[in-house]
Amino acid sequence: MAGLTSLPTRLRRLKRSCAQRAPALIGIGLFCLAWQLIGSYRLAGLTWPPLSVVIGYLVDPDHHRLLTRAASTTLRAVALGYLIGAGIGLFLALAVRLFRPARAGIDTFVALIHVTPAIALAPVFMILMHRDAIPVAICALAVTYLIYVAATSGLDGAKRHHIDLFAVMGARPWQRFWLLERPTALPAIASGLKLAIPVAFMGTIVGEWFGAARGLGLLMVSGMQNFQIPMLWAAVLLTTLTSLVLYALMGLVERAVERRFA
Amino acid sequence: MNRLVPFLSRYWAVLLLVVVWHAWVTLGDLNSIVLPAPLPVLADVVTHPALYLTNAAQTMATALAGVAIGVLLGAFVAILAWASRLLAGLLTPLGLIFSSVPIVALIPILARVLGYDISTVVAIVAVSAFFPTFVFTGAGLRDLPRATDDLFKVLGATPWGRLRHLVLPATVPNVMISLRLTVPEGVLAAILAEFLMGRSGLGFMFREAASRFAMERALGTSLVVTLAAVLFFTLAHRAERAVKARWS
Amino acid sequence: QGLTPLTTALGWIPNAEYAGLWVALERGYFAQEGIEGLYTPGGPNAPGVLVQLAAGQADFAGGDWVPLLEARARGNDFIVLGCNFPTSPAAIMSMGDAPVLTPADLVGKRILSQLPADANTLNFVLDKAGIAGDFELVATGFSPEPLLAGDGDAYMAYATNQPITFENMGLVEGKDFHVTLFSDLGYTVPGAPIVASRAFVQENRALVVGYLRALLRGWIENGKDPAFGATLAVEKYGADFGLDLDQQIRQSTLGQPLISAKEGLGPFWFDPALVESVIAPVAAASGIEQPVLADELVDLTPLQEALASL
Amino acid sequence: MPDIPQTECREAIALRAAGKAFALDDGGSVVALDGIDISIREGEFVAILGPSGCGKSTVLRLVAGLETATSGTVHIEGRAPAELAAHHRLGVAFQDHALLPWLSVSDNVALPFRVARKPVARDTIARLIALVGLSGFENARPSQLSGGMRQRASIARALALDPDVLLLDEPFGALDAVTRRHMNIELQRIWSARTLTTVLVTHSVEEALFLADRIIVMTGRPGRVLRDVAVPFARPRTPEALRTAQFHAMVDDLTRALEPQG
Amino acid sequence: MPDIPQTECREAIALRAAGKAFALDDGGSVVALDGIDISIREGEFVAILGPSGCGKSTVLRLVAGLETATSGTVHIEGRAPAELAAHHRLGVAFQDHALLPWLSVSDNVALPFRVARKPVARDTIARLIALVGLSGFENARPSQLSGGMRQRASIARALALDPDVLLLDEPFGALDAVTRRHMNIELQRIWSARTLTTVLVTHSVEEALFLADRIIVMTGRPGRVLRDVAVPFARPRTPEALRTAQFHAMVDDLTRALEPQG
Ligand SMILES: Nc1ncnc2c1ncn2[C@@H]1O[C@H](COP(=O)(O)OP(=O)(O)OP(=O)(O)O)[C@@H](O)[C@H]1O
Ligand SMILES: Nc1ncnc2c1ncn2[C@@H]1O[C@H](COP(=O)(O)OP(=O)(O)OP(=O)(O)O)[C@@H](O)[C@H]1O
Ligand SMILES: Cc1ncc(C[n+]2csc(CCO)c2C)c(N)n1
Ligand SMILES: [Mg+2]
Ligand SMILES: [Mg+2]
Repeated sequence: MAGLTSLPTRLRRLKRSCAQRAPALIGIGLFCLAWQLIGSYRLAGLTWPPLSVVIGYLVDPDHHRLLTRAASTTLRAVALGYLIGAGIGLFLALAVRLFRPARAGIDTFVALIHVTPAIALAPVFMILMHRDAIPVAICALAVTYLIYVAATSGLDGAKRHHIDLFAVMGARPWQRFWLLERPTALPAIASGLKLAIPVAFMGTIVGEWFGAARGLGLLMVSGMQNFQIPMLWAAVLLTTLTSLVLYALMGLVERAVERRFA
Repeated sequence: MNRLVPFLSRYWAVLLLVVVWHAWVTLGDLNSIVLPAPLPVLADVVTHPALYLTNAAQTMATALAGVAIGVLLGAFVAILAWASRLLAGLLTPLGLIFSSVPIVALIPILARVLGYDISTVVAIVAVSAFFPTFVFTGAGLRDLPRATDDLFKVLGATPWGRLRHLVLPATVPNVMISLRLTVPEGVLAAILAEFLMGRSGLGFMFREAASRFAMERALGTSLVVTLAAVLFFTLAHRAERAVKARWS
Repeated sequence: QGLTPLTTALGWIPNAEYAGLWVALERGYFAQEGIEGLYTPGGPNAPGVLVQLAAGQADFAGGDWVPLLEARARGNDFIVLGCNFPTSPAAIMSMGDAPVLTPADLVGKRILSQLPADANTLNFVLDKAGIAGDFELVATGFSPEPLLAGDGDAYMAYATNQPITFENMGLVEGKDFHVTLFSDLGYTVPGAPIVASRAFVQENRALVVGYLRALLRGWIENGKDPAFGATLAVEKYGADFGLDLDQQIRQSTLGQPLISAKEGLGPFWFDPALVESVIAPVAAASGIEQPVLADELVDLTPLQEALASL
Repeated sequence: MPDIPQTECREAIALRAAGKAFALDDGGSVVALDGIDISIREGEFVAILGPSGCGKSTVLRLVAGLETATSGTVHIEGRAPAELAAHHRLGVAFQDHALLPWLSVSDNVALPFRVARKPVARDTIARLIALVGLSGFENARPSQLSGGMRQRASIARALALDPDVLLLDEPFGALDAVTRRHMNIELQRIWSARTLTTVLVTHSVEEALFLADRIIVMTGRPGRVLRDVAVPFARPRTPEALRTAQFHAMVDDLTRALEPQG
Repeated sequence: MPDIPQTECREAIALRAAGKAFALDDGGSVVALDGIDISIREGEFVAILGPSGCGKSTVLRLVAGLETATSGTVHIEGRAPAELAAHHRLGVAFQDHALLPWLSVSDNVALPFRVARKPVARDTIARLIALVGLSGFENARPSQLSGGMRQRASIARALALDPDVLLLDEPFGALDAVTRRHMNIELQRIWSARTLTTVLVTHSVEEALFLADRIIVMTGRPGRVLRDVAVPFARPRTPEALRTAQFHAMVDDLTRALEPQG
């Protein structure tokens, strides 16, 4: 019986998931159309090219080597920075949860590090690390902050009656953390991890402007300074697309976590 | 004494950072155009209070206006996206694209539409605050307590009534998280925009000072920016906690 | 094998603005001097080249005058060994129907500028011409579009950069738009000074002369075919910047004549007297209190040695 | 009520062969209700008794339009239950109170007015709050109330708009006997004043007999209708009616009906 | 138990002149308890009766160490209540079930083992789940249970670690009479097998008389101890004991004690 129902069920699921994706596809389609029209009619000035021109730049085989080199460099920095940042953010959130007196100090510190303008820290970065590590560092800083805020907010979200339960069970702080606050916080952390995707890209791109050897961010700078608008937006589009795909993947994770823990 | 303990508990990490900074500059014999020591930076700030204050006030006002617009817009769009799958499909990629486009690339476009003035700076701050709010409010909307959702069904609430009396209040805690997240971000975006295209404000002041190696001044503006952002962060955090107490 | 590494901190992205450097590297001119030629690319947000010099991360920097004086005021004994563009590429672009060709044309104009310090330059031009008048500075970005759109009347540009953008749009210089070098407006400050620390120059004089000689040879070689340096920038040294060959050739071509002043000993050479006559007033306007003295700031002897040995 | 011929009364609520199965995470399903036939006349007061987990709340949720039957039909006045809700003619007190944590007691009770976009009748609200014994707690928030006080607030809310159909899911479970008796008497008073079709889920056989016109006894999982008993006591019923021999006999009879079938 | 001389028994729980006031948002405060003196011997079963909102749950929360008294003292075995919890010797079933929504029934019941870092006794858990009649629902999540089933799961959890002090806040409120009786009998069995100090908050006078050694009746706000009545029935008590004249007399007496004083 189970074997008989599973195929139609699976088909129905497939259909449903297509139906769920449809609006997003329509949305992206409309957005592309708008981009094209605004570009063609120069509604937003000369620095907004029609989409077709940007795509033309992207698909031109002459540019493939340039684009893949840049994209893979940037992607590697994003991945590294994201992992480091998420790791540190989660670690700090965990640390202040288990050692509460540190909370206020770390809160202030994390906010402070995050808001100190990167431009002001540029010389410090330059002395402390190799130029090619700066994008990773700035990406990690931005991700750390986001994940820290999301995780601490999530960890604060346990319901009072559950906190009471753990109190009467004689739970130690780390048990309360692991068995109650961690599951409670997972949806917020998942949201944070999702939101951290575009943030990680932004951090990396900005970091690349501090003198990295290659990357999509450099193409943007170069495109701006030489008024190579199609190249500028090709780099932006490539960044956005990658970020969109990863964001959608994290969105799936987020949904799964929400279903499981909410 | 009993003032000192809370102060230390909040600022120990920051003080540690300053000490490390000072030690690094003095022991490492760093050139002052690379990194000045903390004391001269502080001295520049306290000896030019008016200069810093007027610029800080402008930047903070810009940041607050931008964040307010961005958070409201983010929450509004999150609600639209929650209300309709089609809108969600339309708006999510749009928001994501906006948040993934580097501000520097957006400036000429925004400036073309809004003009090379403060409104573009405000718009840039709003763009930076928009997306985190959109994401966190959206998460809150998907997480409405089931029981209250049922309640509104049996009360025969119209979508608007449900929105007004259940959804909007229920998302307040998450909007508060977004606020904590975006308020410092907003200050940063404001100074970046001022740095790139302003004629006043802390961002401009930084650029002007850094371009002539007035590093005490440049780091002084950074310090003030940081203080402003930390102040906003702390206020937002307080508000978040107050709301949480009220909401549970 | 036994080459001494010497790093040049570039103030800008590695494009045809450094055509001569690429030629020198490519042709092995540095190696012939016993130098391993290294460079760090710059950009609008990259740490200032003088900071790198101060932090010991570079040996030469493509600096700028006012920041150089600031750095000196802060205890860095940096000196100028020559100028990459003795005729500065700094220029003012204007549209055909409202040309800015003389200092008097500046009066009452809305001038689009990327840098706050540009005000000092413009004031100097007006002062020098003895014109009492005012202009309005309008903040702008990398794009010369606001000029086209009429958001301003003139745009502070690099003669080797934004004019090409206009040309590529089909506009014709001298008709649709005008490019006036600041040196033609009386602001004859040589551009892109080559900066190094005095101690370094004293201790490594032979290497410094060798470095300048290699660089000079690169630029002279590029003068024979500006497309060569441009091609090197596009295909090799700036390969990760997606540069456009035609545009880079044009940039190289426009930049090449600027490496020499109108009257001088050769490329990179400038008249040290300009330091006191032109740079000092602008520096004073920028708030620099120290006296600006040519013989403290400038040491052209290594350059003269290099030029003599060419 | 029993002396009015049944045919004259219109049918208010009708469940015909209604069944409900819940899908479980592991792909299996639980049959909560199976072939339920219940017909409730306009103005009738029906109590539902049955063992814990037998599907009483599910019946109420079907009638409230919160679940759809997996088989059979559910109608109110011949239409879908949701229509009644849309006209704000439904009052429900949930088993778990479902008060909005951010609203005060009086704002929670006023909520139905706001949702129905009717002017908030301050005096009605004050009267209802007094009715459930919460005077003095108008401005308290749910987290500041005791369990029974929350339940009472939710009863007041269910009555706020003077509904035509009232669904009460164990509304007195957390109340002491005295408060409960007081509320029973009050409810009877309200009910005698107007035509109000009521379905009450309760665990108290006495309460069912005291309040209802008819008692439906359900069996354990899957929930089925086991007995459908008319309550013969004349109205108004006084607490003294609870002491008659007939009353005690019926209590014993129904209690026995609730024993698990061997 | 009543035949053991009182002096031989150690005092387990002691509230001395305990008072509790809650601060309200508007700056005012509610006095929930006022001068409560309760002394409970080791192994004693005490039931608390009182009108809704009189402070019964607050008494339990004081004993569980979840609130601190604003005046007077609360001790368990002469020490602070939190110490007992820290040794995992406390079992509490809350008025609202406080199950973790992301855990299955069996994982919720197993939670105290995990918190106490004891090996999870699978057979104990299965036995407790069977005891509360939830066999077959081991893998269901709380949202898939009926109200009464949730309450039963939380009773099973309170018993999981075989605690020395058991606090039950209206644990049977959502249960039908039959299930309730079954649970009462089971609880008596557990209780007779070992020394277990129990405090039960209930609304049922019958239940209190059936289970307890002593019944404390509280007055309405502010909560005070009105009566402290020893229950004279010998153990084990059978359901037949509920039909004696003495039992009925005591029910009537206590019910009258609960009526609001004029
Ligand atoms: N959302 C759900 N998913 C899966 N099973 C469910 C769900 N809701 C209810 N059930 C199951 O349906 C059955 C009936 O539940 P219901 O809540 O109607 O019982 P009830 O009679 O109200 O019980 P109680 O008196 O304990 O409140 C139970 O076995 C329960 O496990
Ligand atoms: N957190 C709180 N803040 C303010 N007031 C509170 C709080 N908790 C309880 N109270 C008040 O204390 C009083 C006693 O509450 P408690 O929960 O102990 O009553 P109870 O006897 O358990 O009632 P019930 O039988 O209805 O559960 C109530 O008046 C309630 O409003
Ligand atoms: C070495 C060097 N520095 C800056 C620029 C960038 N730039 C291009 S135009 C312009 C405005 C001049 O007023 C500036 C700063 C460059 N191309 N080369
Ligand atoms: Mg139920
Ligand atoms: Mg209670």
